[in-house]
Amino acid sequence: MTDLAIPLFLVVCGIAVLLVKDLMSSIMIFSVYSLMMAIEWCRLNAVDVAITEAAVGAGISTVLFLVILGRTKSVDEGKKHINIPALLVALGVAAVLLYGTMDLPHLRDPNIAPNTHVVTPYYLENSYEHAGQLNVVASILAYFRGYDTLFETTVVATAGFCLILLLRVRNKKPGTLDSQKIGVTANKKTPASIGVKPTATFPDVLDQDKDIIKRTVTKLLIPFIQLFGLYVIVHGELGPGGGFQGGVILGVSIIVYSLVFGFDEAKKRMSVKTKDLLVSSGVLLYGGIGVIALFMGGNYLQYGVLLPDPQFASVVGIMGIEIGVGITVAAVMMTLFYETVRIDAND
Amino acid sequence: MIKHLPALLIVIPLLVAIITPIIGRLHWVLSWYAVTITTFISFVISLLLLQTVLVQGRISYWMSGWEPPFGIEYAIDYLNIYVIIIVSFMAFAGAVYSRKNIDVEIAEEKKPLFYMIYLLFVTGLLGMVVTGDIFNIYVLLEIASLTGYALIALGKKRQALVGAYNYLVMGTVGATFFLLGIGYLYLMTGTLNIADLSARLPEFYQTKAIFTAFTFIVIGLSIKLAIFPFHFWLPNAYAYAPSTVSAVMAATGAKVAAYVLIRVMFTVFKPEFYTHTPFNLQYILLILAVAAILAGSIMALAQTDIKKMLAYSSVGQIGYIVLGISLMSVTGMMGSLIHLLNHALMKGALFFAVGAVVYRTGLTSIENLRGLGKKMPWTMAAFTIAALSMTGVPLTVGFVSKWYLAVASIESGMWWLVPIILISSLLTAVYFWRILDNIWLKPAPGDESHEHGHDSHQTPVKSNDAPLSMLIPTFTVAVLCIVFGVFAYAPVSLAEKAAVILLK
Amino acid sequence: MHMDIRVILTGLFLVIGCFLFLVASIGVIRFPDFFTRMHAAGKADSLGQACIIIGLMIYSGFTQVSLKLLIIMITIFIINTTATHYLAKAAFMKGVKPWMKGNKYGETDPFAVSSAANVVGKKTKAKAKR
Amino acid sequence: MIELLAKYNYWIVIILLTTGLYGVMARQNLIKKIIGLNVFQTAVLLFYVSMSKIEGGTAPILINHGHGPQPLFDNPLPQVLMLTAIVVGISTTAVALTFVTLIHREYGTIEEDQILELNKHND
Repeated sequence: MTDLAIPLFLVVCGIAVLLVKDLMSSIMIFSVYSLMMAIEWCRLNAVDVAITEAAVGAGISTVLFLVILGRTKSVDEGKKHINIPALLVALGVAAVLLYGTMDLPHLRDPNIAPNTHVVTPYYLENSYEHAGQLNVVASILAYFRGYDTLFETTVVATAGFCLILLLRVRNKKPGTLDSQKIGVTANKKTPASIGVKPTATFPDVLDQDKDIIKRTVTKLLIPFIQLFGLYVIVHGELGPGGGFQGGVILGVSIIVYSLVFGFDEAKKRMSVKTKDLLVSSGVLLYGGIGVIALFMGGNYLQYGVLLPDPQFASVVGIMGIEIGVGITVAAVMMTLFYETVRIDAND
Repeated sequence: MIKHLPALLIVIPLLVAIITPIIGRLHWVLSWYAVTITTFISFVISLLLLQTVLVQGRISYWMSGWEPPFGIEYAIDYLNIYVIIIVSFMAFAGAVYSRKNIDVEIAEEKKPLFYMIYLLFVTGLLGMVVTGDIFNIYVLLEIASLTGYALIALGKKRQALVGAYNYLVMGTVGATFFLLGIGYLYLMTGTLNIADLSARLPEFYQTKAIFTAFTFIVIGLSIKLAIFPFHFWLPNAYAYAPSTVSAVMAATGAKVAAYVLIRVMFTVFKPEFYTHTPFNLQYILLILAVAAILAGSIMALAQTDIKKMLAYSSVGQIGYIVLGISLMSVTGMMGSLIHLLNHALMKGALFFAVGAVVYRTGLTSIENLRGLGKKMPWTMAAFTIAALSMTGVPLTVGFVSKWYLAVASIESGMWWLVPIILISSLLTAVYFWRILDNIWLKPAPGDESHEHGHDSHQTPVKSNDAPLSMLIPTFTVAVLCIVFGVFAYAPVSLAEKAAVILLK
Repeated sequence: MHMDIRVILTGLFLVIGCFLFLVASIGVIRFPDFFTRMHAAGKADSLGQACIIIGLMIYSGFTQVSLKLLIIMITIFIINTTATHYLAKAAFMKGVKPWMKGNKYGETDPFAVSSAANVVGKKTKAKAKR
Repeated sequence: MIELLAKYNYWIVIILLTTGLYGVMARQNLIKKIIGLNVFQTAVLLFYVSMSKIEGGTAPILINHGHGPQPLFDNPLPQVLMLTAIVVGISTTAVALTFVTLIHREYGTIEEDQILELNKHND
């Protein structure tokens, strides 16, 4: 029965997220929801996914939501009413889903198609001989379906570049309106008749007062967080971990640093230009290893041909791409934070 | 290197796209050169692949060296190569066209990043068409959509942002339905490779879960394809995007979604699946297609903004493609595949021409096109050719596909479809004639014409044609509309080979 | 599960830990204003998790797992207490006045969860308006 | 009854999917819509991961260097697919939030009905 406790809690959180009026509380409930989802996945033995969900789902998206909420100043929702057509469509989808689950196999049943069909047993047997990975999830992610992960990293890099493209504004040329520079015509004064008042710019909460406790604790903690991030990246082959989770932890450590010590201090550590370069270099490293495999005579992303001993070659290849993924994800997490918070602060 | 061509078709644009912002730091034109050369290389590679496909029939490339059901496989046959050539050609034309066009529409320091996102958009589309693994289609669908949202949001007007936001919400809901459908398929069969899936699915055709999987995948894809009830995001997205983006997206975006729909409906699910389904899917798709054709044409009539009008007419034309699919006969499939090519060429030429008008005058409402015939003769000539082929005038490419669709509907006994095709062609003729009449026959507002009456005083229109780098792609695409209309053998034979394999 | 001294000790620590969490959550609900609620929540973060982790360490004996548990305990100790401090400081700077004897539940706390406070707040505001 | 109980994870997924979908369609506030979208996506992730669990199976990490008899493992493939889906989800959320910021800068509001009204004003 304990298996049912957390899913029920998830359902309660999911419904509460949408029913609660206040935006701030719905974001808080949403971060609890993703944390509980990560715990549920831990119970279902999907540890890699749980770490990623906790780091990305609960961590980064809550930070993003709060920053954007701070920017847009909208506290309460407008009038609340039950939207009948939307309800009907949602219930229609639910009906089709219910219709579908009638002859789906039982949960936790060992002899359903995915476990008996030739694909998964092959992965379990060949994970160590060919890929040299004890963590089968890492070997599938990096080697058997490595091409998927290349495009996964590209999606992350695209999100980072999209934010730079849309949000980054060249430092304020005197006299030009902020929005003119990003090529979007703006009329700041929305007509009063709609009852919408233009909002003050984002309060400059980022210029920290000199709070000793906060600074010393952060100075104490950041090296360990970064060490842990590197450990998670490199540890991918033996236990749960990998490029994504480690990259997010590294990115978060820089975000905490810039939150506590302010932007100009953080810019000394990690300037904006190097951050953009890092976003590209991670994906280039990943793609480059694939191209090297091409030159060595194998197919694209075939690590076995990189060195004479195929197993050791694939361990080296997979380590390379995990580091590439880690670099890109860390740089993109920092970009997500820098670009959204920094619109009004000058460049 | 010939053996690795399928992989290189995607890897070269991907890696060059990642380098573009770094090159762009020196000078933005370098990133334009990089993008144009890469799209040209992709086009050349697709022609080489066409050659090997014509010889071998089916190419199978094993990613990271693992044989298909275990690793990801690139399977290219006639259908794939047909769509790849369309996508890479239109991407190349768009890249050439964008050089001057984005001067007007995008701020200076944003251009290198624009080219990177544009090239990633093309990579996403090409990747979706080439791959033989159903989850890989989802990942590349996400890349193509994410870059699409960002490109649309670069439009000058503030409605572009709202359009991009709505497109993002609907697109993500669609992609997640697609993911849910894949989950059901995987749960029942245990494999993700398309060839393996289509081999293992027949024994499950009666089960309810597979029918739900099919429903969710088709709903997800029809949101991406903007079939009639799910088309709400398309008009705002195409109307307010920069002209290059709306041209390339109209020409290639919907086509790739149509390709995935065809691939799912005829390769993953064999045609005899449709006899087992509880209610007849063919009629549902047919009704949706007819609704799309009529609604698209009628709504296009009601528009004043020319880009919105072209967007609504796209909804109508997508209805034709779905009509061809729903007839489930070889000729019907041929009609839909040829219409895929035709719509790409026609809509591309139309949006390029409108982009040239925006470049010169900056206005997109239909009244402002008055008298442009004299001022921008070449662009308007291309516009007229494309407009004529949209209405399906013989000797143009529009006529070929409408002909095959009409023949297919008579063959499958649904003769009532032919009048519908004629009516919608008539409607297309009406709303294009309104514009052509404005362009050629009406005098320009600023002229000292003897026309009395309350002429609204527009800003005097500059009296020269679009720059050369915009004119050449516009004109080549328009001329191709006629070339493939007259010498229709090449596309028709390829479409026939693809249709025969799909429906045998 | 034979009842040797290790299992008893673990059980004891776990019970204490859970009791502290229970007390903390009751405190968060019952206390009238921001600072007292923060004070109650602080209890769970520091002592509650310490007891639970010590219990688990006893249970897992002298192995690598208990070393990792020790590191977790120290990290939570440092991070959560600093977070509580910083939250209280931010609230104070934002002008949240502590609850005095006379005023009503959640009256001095502009950030009180909207649903609970509004219900009570309306009554008090109505009274204050008169 | 056992039949019903054995599939409880599907009911959880269905409820969350419906809530998320309703949230996306019904809510006027743009940020609330994105939260609904995330709930919708995480529900599909839960569907995949609950597919990979096997009764009595442990996490798919090979023991004593891959030699010798291995215990019963859960199915690793859905977990790999979900790593991709989570990362895609966060990227879409980040881009969506960028649009919300820009819409707020242009329109001054992020309530959808007010935005439509403002659009009608100068269309």
